[in-house]
Amino acid sequence: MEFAFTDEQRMIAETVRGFFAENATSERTRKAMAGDGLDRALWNAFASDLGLTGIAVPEDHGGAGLGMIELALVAEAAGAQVAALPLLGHVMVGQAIAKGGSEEQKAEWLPRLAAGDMISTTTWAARASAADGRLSGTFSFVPHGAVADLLLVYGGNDAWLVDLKGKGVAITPHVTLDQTRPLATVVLTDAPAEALEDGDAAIPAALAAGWICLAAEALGGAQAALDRTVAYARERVQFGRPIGSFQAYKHRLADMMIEIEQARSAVYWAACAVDENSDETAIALHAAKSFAADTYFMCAGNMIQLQGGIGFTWEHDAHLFFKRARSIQTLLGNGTYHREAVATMILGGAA
Amino acid sequence: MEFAFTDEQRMIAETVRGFFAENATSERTRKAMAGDGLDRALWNAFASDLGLTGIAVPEDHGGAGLGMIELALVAEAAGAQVAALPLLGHVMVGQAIAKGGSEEQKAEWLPRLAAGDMISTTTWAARASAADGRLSGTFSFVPHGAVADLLLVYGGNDAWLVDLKGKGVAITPHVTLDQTRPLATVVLTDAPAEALEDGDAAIPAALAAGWICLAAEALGGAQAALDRTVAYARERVQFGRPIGSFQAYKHRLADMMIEIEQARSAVYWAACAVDENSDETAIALHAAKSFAADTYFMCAGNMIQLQGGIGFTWEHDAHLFFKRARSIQTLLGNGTYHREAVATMILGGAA
Amino acid sequence: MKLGFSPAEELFRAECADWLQAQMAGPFKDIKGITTLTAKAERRKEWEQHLGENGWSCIGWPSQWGGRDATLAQQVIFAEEYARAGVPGRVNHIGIELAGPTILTFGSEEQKQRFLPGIAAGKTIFCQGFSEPNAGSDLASVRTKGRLENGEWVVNGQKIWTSLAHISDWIFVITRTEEGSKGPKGLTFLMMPIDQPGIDVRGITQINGDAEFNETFFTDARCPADSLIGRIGDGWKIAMGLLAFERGVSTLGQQMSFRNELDALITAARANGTAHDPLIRQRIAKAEIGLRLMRYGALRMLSNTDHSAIDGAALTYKIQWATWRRALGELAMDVLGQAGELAEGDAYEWSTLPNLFLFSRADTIYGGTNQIQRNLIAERGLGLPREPRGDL
Amino acid sequence: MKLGFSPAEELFRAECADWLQAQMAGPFKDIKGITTLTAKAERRKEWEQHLGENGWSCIGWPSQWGGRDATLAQQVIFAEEYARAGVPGRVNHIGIELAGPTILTFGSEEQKQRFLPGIAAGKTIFCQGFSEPNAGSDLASVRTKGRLENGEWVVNGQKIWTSLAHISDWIFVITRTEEGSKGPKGLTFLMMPIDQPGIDVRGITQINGDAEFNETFFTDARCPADSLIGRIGDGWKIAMGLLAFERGVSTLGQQMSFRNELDALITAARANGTAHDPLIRQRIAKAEIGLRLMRYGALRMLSNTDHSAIDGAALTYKIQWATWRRALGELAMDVLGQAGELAEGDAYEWSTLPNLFLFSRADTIYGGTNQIQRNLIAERGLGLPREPRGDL
Repeated sequence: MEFAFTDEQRMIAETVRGFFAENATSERTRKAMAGDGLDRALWNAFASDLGLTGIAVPEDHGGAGLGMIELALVAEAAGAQVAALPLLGHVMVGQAIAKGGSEEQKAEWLPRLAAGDMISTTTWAARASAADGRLSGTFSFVPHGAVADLLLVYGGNDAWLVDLKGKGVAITPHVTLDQTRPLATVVLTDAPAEALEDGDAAIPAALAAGWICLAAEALGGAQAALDRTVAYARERVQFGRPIGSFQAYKHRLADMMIEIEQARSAVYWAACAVDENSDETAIALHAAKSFAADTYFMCAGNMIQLQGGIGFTWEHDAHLFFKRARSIQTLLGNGTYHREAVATMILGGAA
Repeated sequence: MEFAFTDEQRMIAETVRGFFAENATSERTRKAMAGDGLDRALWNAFASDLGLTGIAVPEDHGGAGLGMIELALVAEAAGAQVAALPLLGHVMVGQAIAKGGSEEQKAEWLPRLAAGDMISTTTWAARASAADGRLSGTFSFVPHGAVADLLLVYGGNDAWLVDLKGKGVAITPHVTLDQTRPLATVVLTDAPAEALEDGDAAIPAALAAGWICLAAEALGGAQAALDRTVAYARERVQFGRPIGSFQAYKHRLADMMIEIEQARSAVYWAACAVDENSDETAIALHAAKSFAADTYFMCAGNMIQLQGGIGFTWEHDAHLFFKRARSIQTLLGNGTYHREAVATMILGGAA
Repeated sequence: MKLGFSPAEELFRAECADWLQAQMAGPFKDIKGITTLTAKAERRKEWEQHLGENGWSCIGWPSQWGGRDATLAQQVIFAEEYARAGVPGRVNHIGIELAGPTILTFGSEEQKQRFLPGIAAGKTIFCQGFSEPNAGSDLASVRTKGRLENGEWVVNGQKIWTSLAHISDWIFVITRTEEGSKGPKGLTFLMMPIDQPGIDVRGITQINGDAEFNETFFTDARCPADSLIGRIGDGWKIAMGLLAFERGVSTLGQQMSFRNELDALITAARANGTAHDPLIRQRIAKAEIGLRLMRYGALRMLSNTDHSAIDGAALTYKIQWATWRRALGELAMDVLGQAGELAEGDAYEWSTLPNLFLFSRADTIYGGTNQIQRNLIAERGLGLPREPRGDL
Repeated sequence: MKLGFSPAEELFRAECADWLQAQMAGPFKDIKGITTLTAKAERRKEWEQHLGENGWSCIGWPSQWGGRDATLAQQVIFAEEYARAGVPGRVNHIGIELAGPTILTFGSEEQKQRFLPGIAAGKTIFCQGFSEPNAGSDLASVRTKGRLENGEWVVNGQKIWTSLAHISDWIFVITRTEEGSKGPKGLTFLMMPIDQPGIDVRGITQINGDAEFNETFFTDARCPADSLIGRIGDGWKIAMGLLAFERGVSTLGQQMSFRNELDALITAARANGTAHDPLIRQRIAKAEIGLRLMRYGALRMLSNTDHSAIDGAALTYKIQWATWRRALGELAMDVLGQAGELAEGDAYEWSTLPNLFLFSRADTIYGGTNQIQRNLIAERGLGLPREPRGDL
């Protein structure tokens, strides 16, 4: 029992923080927002300079063979800069294949994912069934759907891979609230779909990675919102005093820190639980996703509020955090959904 | 349209405020708490010196013939002192008889109620039916049940009066959270029960008066909690400053005022709506009861918190407010119940 | 105490409703239901003039200045019917609600004649130049300078958050006219025409992609010597008086537009089934209750004319509506789910509810942040010690 | 980073559980499940001694002083099993968690020998004399005076909120030993025997009807000259160090008693059907999540030994649990409904959940109010300017 980072984990954290701070600048992110919501140069550097596209891919398939803790460290750093990076789909698809793919599927897909050669995304299907290796349906709200190469469709006990550059695929990009992870509608019409060997293993692995990715992004974003607001509070003078000297203002910042520290425990508890295959895995994941997302939204809202008018302008970065926070709240199940899942574990099903 | 008190209403408010401030002292209330939860001398003075036991009873039955606004003014003043007074049952039973009793029933009961000759209380019965003028059943949580003379049992479309000093009545007093309005369990075994002529008129009238009474008590209590805490904040020095000079402290008090002002609008809106038989009556009553009760609980909680350790002692009056606030929240439907009633009005029934 | 309206007042309500609905069904159909303040500005200026021509622009004003001497109840009724008919917000709301009443109260006879008929006719659109980059919450630290030179005021400096300056004709500006003065002293209140070389208005894009607010730069901007309201040095007093007008009858019109937003939310919840969710139901009920309480709070404020502007209800009103609306925006997004995250088309433009979610983040900031509001409530309403100024 | 326990640690868990459960099923059956700190004080003193005799009193202490040199993981395990077995709270928690560690860290060899074995044996019960009527949140303004006289300390003044003083043997007291000193200077930390004519302990009845807290009056109270910890004038430093111990392993035991409270609430919700209410379900889920996050927050604090006591998680811990527990109390009453408003019998005495509701109102006050906690977080954790002292 040692709930502290190893030296290696500390090193990874430092590296990725530095990488995103240097590369995922506001200027570059805004360029991506004005375009298709993807900072390709960032993705390429992330893949080739850092080799981190392979973070949670097994070593024998070209990955780094690291676990959810390391994934969380990366997502946290990316989230702190609201980087326009297709990390969510990437880690979900990677885990789905690593845990639910056949040996052939792993050998085919994992090295390409690890190398960062393709952009992946996922969508949940209430009722999707593939007949003769073909899939049809309309899938809304697919993150980075308009720039992705590979789509994982999952539902029930099944998961399929669909080549988005292939036949039977029509994609409608949307302008969405969070322009750093735009949503798209994907319509499949008898599109060739490859079922993963073990959907029952693939789906929870994908969801665990997705929830941890989002929760860690939220943690990083929340901490950055706090840090930036604290910096502003020290500099901005009103009524002849730094506004950070006003007690009510200080207490708002303290409240942010109180939530963030809990979110931090939640994210690393969940990551650790998945890595150790703990009995607490499910509750930890639901806790992490819901708690971290709510924390981020609260902190990003305060980031606008506490910076006054300037925080409400397009020019200021606060809205990037705010919109990302909101979109994280709705992605992969909102807070009510995750808390109801926890309630079901401890109370049984609702009436 | 004139949402301001008349001169007469202002005068009543001033009179009852003075009366309760002078008579419903902490010392006397605590004496009642240690006994049966009723300050009899206060009740007698309220009846005979002020003649206010007849506040909402028609003039031709010995009452003052005033309306819900005046009732609210009285309850607000009583609530501000957490007076150990059986006002709730009194006004509910009075309204039930005034609106749903036969002429004979009015003539029999109203003058006695108006004179303050008897203590009344009420209870709701999920399934009560009187056979041959007799009623049986166990009724829990009857306010001031152990000291009452007359019980109104209501449920469905029927309302009955039961003489609690009569046959077939067994009463178990309880030590309850709020000792200024203790609850009792009343067991009726073939107790003689007199049905009111028009239950459909009696029940809503009783509930309206009860909700307004509780909401107004809550408003008065909340305002008193704020006033007393403000006085403390001006006097108490910590860190070489009056604690009321700390901004976070000031903001808590401001938050109390923000809620209280809304509660005030709610209470008088509801009272006015009942008196004018407005279309908005139902929503106004649900709004007033739920909003004022929540406001009171928030203010009474702050009253303890903002006075520090001393506010947590038995000796200090804060707990009287706190416990009254909590008990008002649960009496005659909790906040969730009333908000769901509002939701049903605007959204239709739940799934 | 009486909440109902008299039969005569109900007749007046019918008259208002008929006229407003006829306009929105007929000649001004194209602006019905607009919820932002920036869309179709030219048509909305025409609407201001149409209101003026028909005597509906400023009904509470004296008839001498283009009003109808309307009673409080009539003003309440008109504001309610205005929003109920789906009429968009007044682009000249600063003129009719702030500048006009300020001139009525503090202006000279000549100024009343110069400005009031134009405002009432919808031909003189005003905006407000109060905040500066370093004087946001702390209004007393304005630096924009005014000096008298050859019978004219010459103004230099920068204002920010000048709402709708880009479509306005006039701006009223607080300037520091006493060299070296500090805080609320030495300020003067000027009315300046915007269309002049010395004034440069630049839009500020907001987080919802819209640009209602502006930065306004003054470089030797000019206005005649008699453009000041009150006397030299009275600026602070007049600015404070003006802020009290913000809590007038116009709040009821604002509330009716909140009503429209809440109704849109209720419609959405019924449409997508979230109206059956017990958690959403509680929150919608809270919103409904909150809105009703705002209405009755406003009626209390307006009815209790003997209580001054520091009456409790009045002091708490701003934070109350701002917080209510911000919560409504969050509720709207929870009702809509991910569908609420899609813009209306290919641009970053939003329908009513997501726009509410985004724009309402400013409600708790402009016109005094929630923090400043709580200071005011605690200090003026509860008599607690004032926050000390520093000396930076 | 690793959350699981080793097989050896799991064995240790079984050993703890076996022993504790055997005691609660056998010789100490009568105190099982007690949730207040005041009930059956004498039997609980016997329990302290029983723990001591069996080497389970202070397992994290060095074996030299009656401990077991237990690892962090073992201490975590013991704390968890202690509460899981329904063992009531330690009446000597001040001794084992605060006084003991303080003496271990700051005491002389002679003091260690004098006090530690008695604490470990459950024979020396300590309480804490910090707050005074005018030094609540503002601890640095204590006025209780200590002076050296004929080789003895002589103490005069009044302490308040001295939890369990009425059943304690010793009190450690912060006294002002430098005449005329102000604030944190001139304070000295003394250990005094309670059973002496100069000390008068009077219970303070709380809002739940119980009396855990006391006022303690000192009138020429005495203790030997060598009763001070550290040096004269070190009182503030030692008091602050001592407060840091409050965030130690004992937090995990405390959390397990929270676990028992939450379990009682869950049982009640299942029994009366509120477990089916979607709103209650959300709140129970939040409480469950909050409790788990406290556990992992505490493990983070305890594992990250290189971070000092001003690590974020540590700074936020007090307000986190206090606020969590207060919310749990409110939730409990909402679950119970009016049934929760009935006392257990004819006296003003409460079962676990209503008692939680009432007592938890003190959690956000004692040991630093939530307001003081937020100051600390903002100032020490975020480096924001300190609240200025006044000069009253």
